[in-house]
Amino acid sequence: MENNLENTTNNNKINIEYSQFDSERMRLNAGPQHPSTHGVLRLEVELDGEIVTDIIPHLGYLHRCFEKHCENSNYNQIVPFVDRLDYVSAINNEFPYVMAVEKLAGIEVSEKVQILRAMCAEINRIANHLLAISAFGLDSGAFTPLLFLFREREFALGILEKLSGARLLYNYFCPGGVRYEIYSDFKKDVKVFIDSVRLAMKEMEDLLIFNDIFIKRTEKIGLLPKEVAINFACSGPVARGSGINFDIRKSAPYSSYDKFDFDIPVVEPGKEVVGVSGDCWSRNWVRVKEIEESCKILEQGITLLPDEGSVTDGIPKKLKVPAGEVYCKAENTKGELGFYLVSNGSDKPERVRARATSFVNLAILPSISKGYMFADLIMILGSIDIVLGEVDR
Amino acid sequence: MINYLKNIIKGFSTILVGMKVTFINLFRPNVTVQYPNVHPLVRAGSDKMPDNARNKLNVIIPKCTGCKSCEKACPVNCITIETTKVASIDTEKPLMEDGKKRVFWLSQFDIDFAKCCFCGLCTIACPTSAIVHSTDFEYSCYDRNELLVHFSPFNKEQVAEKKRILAEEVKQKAEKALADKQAAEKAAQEQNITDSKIKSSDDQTSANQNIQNNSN
Amino acid sequence: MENHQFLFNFISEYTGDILAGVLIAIIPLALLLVYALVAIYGELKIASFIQLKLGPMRTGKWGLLQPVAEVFKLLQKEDITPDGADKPLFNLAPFIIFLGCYAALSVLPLSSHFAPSGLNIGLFFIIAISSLAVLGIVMGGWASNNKYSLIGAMRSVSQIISYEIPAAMCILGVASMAHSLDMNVISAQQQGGFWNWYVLGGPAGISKIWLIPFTVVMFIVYFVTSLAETNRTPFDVPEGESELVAGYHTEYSGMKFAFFYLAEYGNMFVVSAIMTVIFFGGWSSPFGDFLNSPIWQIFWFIAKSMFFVGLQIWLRWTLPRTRVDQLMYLCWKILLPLSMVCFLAMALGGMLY
Amino acid sequence: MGLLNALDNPINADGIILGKVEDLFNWGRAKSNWFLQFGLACCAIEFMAVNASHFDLMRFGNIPRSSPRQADYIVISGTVTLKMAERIKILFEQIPEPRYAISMGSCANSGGPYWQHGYNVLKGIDRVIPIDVYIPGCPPRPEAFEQAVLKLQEKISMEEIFKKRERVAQEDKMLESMLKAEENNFIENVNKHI
Repeated sequence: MENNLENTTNNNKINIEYSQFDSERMRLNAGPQHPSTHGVLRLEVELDGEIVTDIIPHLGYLHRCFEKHCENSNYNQIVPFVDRLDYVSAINNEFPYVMAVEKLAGIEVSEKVQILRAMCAEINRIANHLLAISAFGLDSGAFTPLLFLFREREFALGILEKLSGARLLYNYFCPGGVRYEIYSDFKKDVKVFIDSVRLAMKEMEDLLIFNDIFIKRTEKIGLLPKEVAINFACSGPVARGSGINFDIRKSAPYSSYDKFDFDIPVVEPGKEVVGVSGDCWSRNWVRVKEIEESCKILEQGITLLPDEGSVTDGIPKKLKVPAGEVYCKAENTKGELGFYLVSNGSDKPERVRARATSFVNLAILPSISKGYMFADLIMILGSIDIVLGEVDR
Repeated sequence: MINYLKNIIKGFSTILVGMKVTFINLFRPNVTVQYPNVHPLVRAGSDKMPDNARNKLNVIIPKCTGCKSCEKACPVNCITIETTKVASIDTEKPLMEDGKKRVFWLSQFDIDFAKCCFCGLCTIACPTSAIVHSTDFEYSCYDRNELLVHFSPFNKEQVAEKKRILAEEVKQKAEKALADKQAAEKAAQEQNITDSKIKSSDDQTSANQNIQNNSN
Repeated sequence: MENHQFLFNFISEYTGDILAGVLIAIIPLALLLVYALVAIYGELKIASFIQLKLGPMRTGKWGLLQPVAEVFKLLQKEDITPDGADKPLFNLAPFIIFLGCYAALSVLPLSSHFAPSGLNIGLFFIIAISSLAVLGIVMGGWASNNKYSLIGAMRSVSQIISYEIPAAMCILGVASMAHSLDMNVISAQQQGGFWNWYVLGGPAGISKIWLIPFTVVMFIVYFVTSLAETNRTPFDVPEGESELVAGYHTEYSGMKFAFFYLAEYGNMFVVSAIMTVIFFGGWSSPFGDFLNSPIWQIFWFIAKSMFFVGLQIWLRWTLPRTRVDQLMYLCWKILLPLSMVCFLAMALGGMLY
Repeated sequence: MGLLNALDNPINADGIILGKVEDLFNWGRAKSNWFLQFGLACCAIEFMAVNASHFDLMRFGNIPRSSPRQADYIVISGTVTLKMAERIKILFEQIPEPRYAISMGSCANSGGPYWQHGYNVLKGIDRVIPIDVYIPGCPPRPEAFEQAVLKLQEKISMEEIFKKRERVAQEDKMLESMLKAEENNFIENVNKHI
């Protein structure tokens, strides 16, 4: 594995034979309060001047006892806690959980609900990627893109708020359907939203993504080779940035994703726009392209979503879940999110286990950031796009 | 050398492109909505707060039956309900909103907004939609205890009064039951005496009497 | 040129030399303080308008009193000296930075009839005195006993010292064309319209046209350098808040931080003023003799300088930050060769005209 | 608050000259609140949204600072675990006086959804640091946060710096004299017994 990292060409990494020097190295604690550790991650960094020689991530500053709460709540009451795992993309969290409960209880869900769910998930995915890209820009010191993209994000939150009533943590999906009916202007709002997002992303490419300073800051930084990504079980934009064509929406279509026609943006070696496959810029580029693909899905969703029919009819009055166990996975905004559910037949689950994407993706950080500069470490962390609520659970 | 110059020009031009974008935005109308001057409920277009927004919970007491299903549905147990039965000797004859007779007084209906996670599960669980999300969000406070909101229409004395009435009724009932019992026993004894005196089979009537006594 | 002593002579007739000197010294200080309030307000507002928001709105009309409120706030803040800090150095650092900025103001000719101090080696003095900022930064960073501060200070030292070379080359180029280091003289040479400015080749007839590309490139080089010298984006690596929490002034609070804040904005003005003097005609009106009286000259000088301050603010809210090694690459491999080439051309121009 | 109103409405310029120094200082502190860039969990995302263009916290004079030494108030935006509570205490103590704290959202107010079974969650940040304003909501709306900022400004502008100083000085004097009297009594008693 180490060899793979060393042998990659076009690497900006600085290799120093430390046996030759007797230099003193500095230990720096970045976090838990640091402007750009995306929450309360603590990185214990060993620095040689500006160069990172060692890095130890410390977790647990946001451990909120998710599994303990699941054991003490019934199936409907767990949904708010699931929301708070990856709080930036709450709808995408609810998706696999609700599917798992439905699979276990044997509930059939109508087509309208499936399409609506996929659309909500895509709106939420756009909102998440807008935040990820803008926060990545903020890590590199550009403050204005953050506010430009938050403007579009407000539209996405507005649509979801009109649907569910909440701005960030929705509690919208439930086994059998969704909680509230669709409001009348939903399709029109989505159309306006798609147009405005496309315009904003065009502007963003001029302002940030193809800016030379930004490219210089991100290309050939934090190289994650394909094999290493597979070995670490990375998924989502992190894996796709390294050229792994893996997306659960395509490889094992769930809900109504087989009805939509969309591409999976992958930065394969030899087909890069800028930089090399697996660097920070590629990971960010995958997110930029995914916003466009989500827009495509939303466009098709507007035509596919039937007007008649209710989305709340399918909800069972009393949820009866037979004993058994199930694993259900879905493509979260950050990669594969799975829920392993064990039921003993009562109204509360015996055990709920989440396969958290951010936690798995964060594991690559020490192995891809050694040898780069401290400023690069911040960029690498930003490009992985972690949410600490999901890492610590 | 050509590459070197190309890089310089490319870097310079992308910076100019970025500056162009920000310059255009300098003259665009701003999107800020000034909150204390413009309330989110009266805004135009997509910035308007929808009516179904999940803010502060509101309990419509005339609708509430005191079934406690919201308390059970709450994932964080922030709702505390205590009910007192409406005494039949109570002079106040409460009615529900739909005109039915009320069974329970809501002697305590507390929601702790310092714990509430605004998930909306209680509003779904409520059979009479007595607990609803309002559009009120401006209730931040200097003291955390202000966030514990009492929805019950009664204060402590009134609750004590209602409890006293109920206890009185229970007491009266118990006394009555006791009196009835004693009366029944007396009657039974008399019956026995008469039975023994008149050895005729009047089981049917005595049984009926017993049942009546019990039902009282 | 004895004109610049006009105000001094005027005052000293009534009050005597010492008091006149004190009064004259107060003028740049007052200018600096007023300018800082305006610049802070301007920065907040320009940034907000670029980002499609409003900026301060509720402190006075349109938030005009926001910087004033900040001053009163900072006056009241607790003055913390960290436990492990080197106290004398820690307390001295903000004043040294401020001193550098204030001293540089003393030689700027605001008008043909007023320069606080009429040094005939003004440019040389400014190059020398602006190095004082480095001393303040490294003192503050080291004395704070904070690792982020230390890294920020080390970055800042390497950055400012490197960037002084291209900056000096630019100033030298203009000095060789002007045959003088006196800023008042340089400004006076560029009188008579914007075509006489040194950014367009200087006051030498039509034959100077071959020089224009070199002077324009020289100006761009100096502008980039000035950004780096004042630690502004894209070169704000010493205080890059996403990496080093607040850089060398992480541990400073209250009024000491206010001095850093003031010095940052002051330095912005100083480099803009130098740019104005050596490339954009100083106090001279851009339209020949139109509005070129000594009072209007003050207006022109401040207007030109504020334009460049605005340009710096505009750039700050547009660009991401460079990395520290890219910064060095830019300085040594791009700016220095460019400035050398341009300097040769300008020196040739200085010999010819 | 004569001066405050006068400054906010420059047309009605009564009382600028007569305004008290205390009012001026309170006005300065109330109108210029720099906050610490610090996020914990879900509420931090909404906190970012408050800073963004739609809601624009800068209208109130609130500017982000990343170093606690330069901040005026801290926003506890999210779940505080026991592991993090110590760090928050240190952070709060690093903010120079006068300092303020806003508790944003249910988690910070009282542990929120995690108050019951969250063995690792602090049940209310006010067990660690003093809180000035509590914002309910999970997460609160951006407008709710702005309202809290207005409430904080109101609180600051009502503070009595000099009166408090006088009061504290008087109390100190009284305490001193009481102690002295007690000491004298004690000595007298001792003398008597001897």
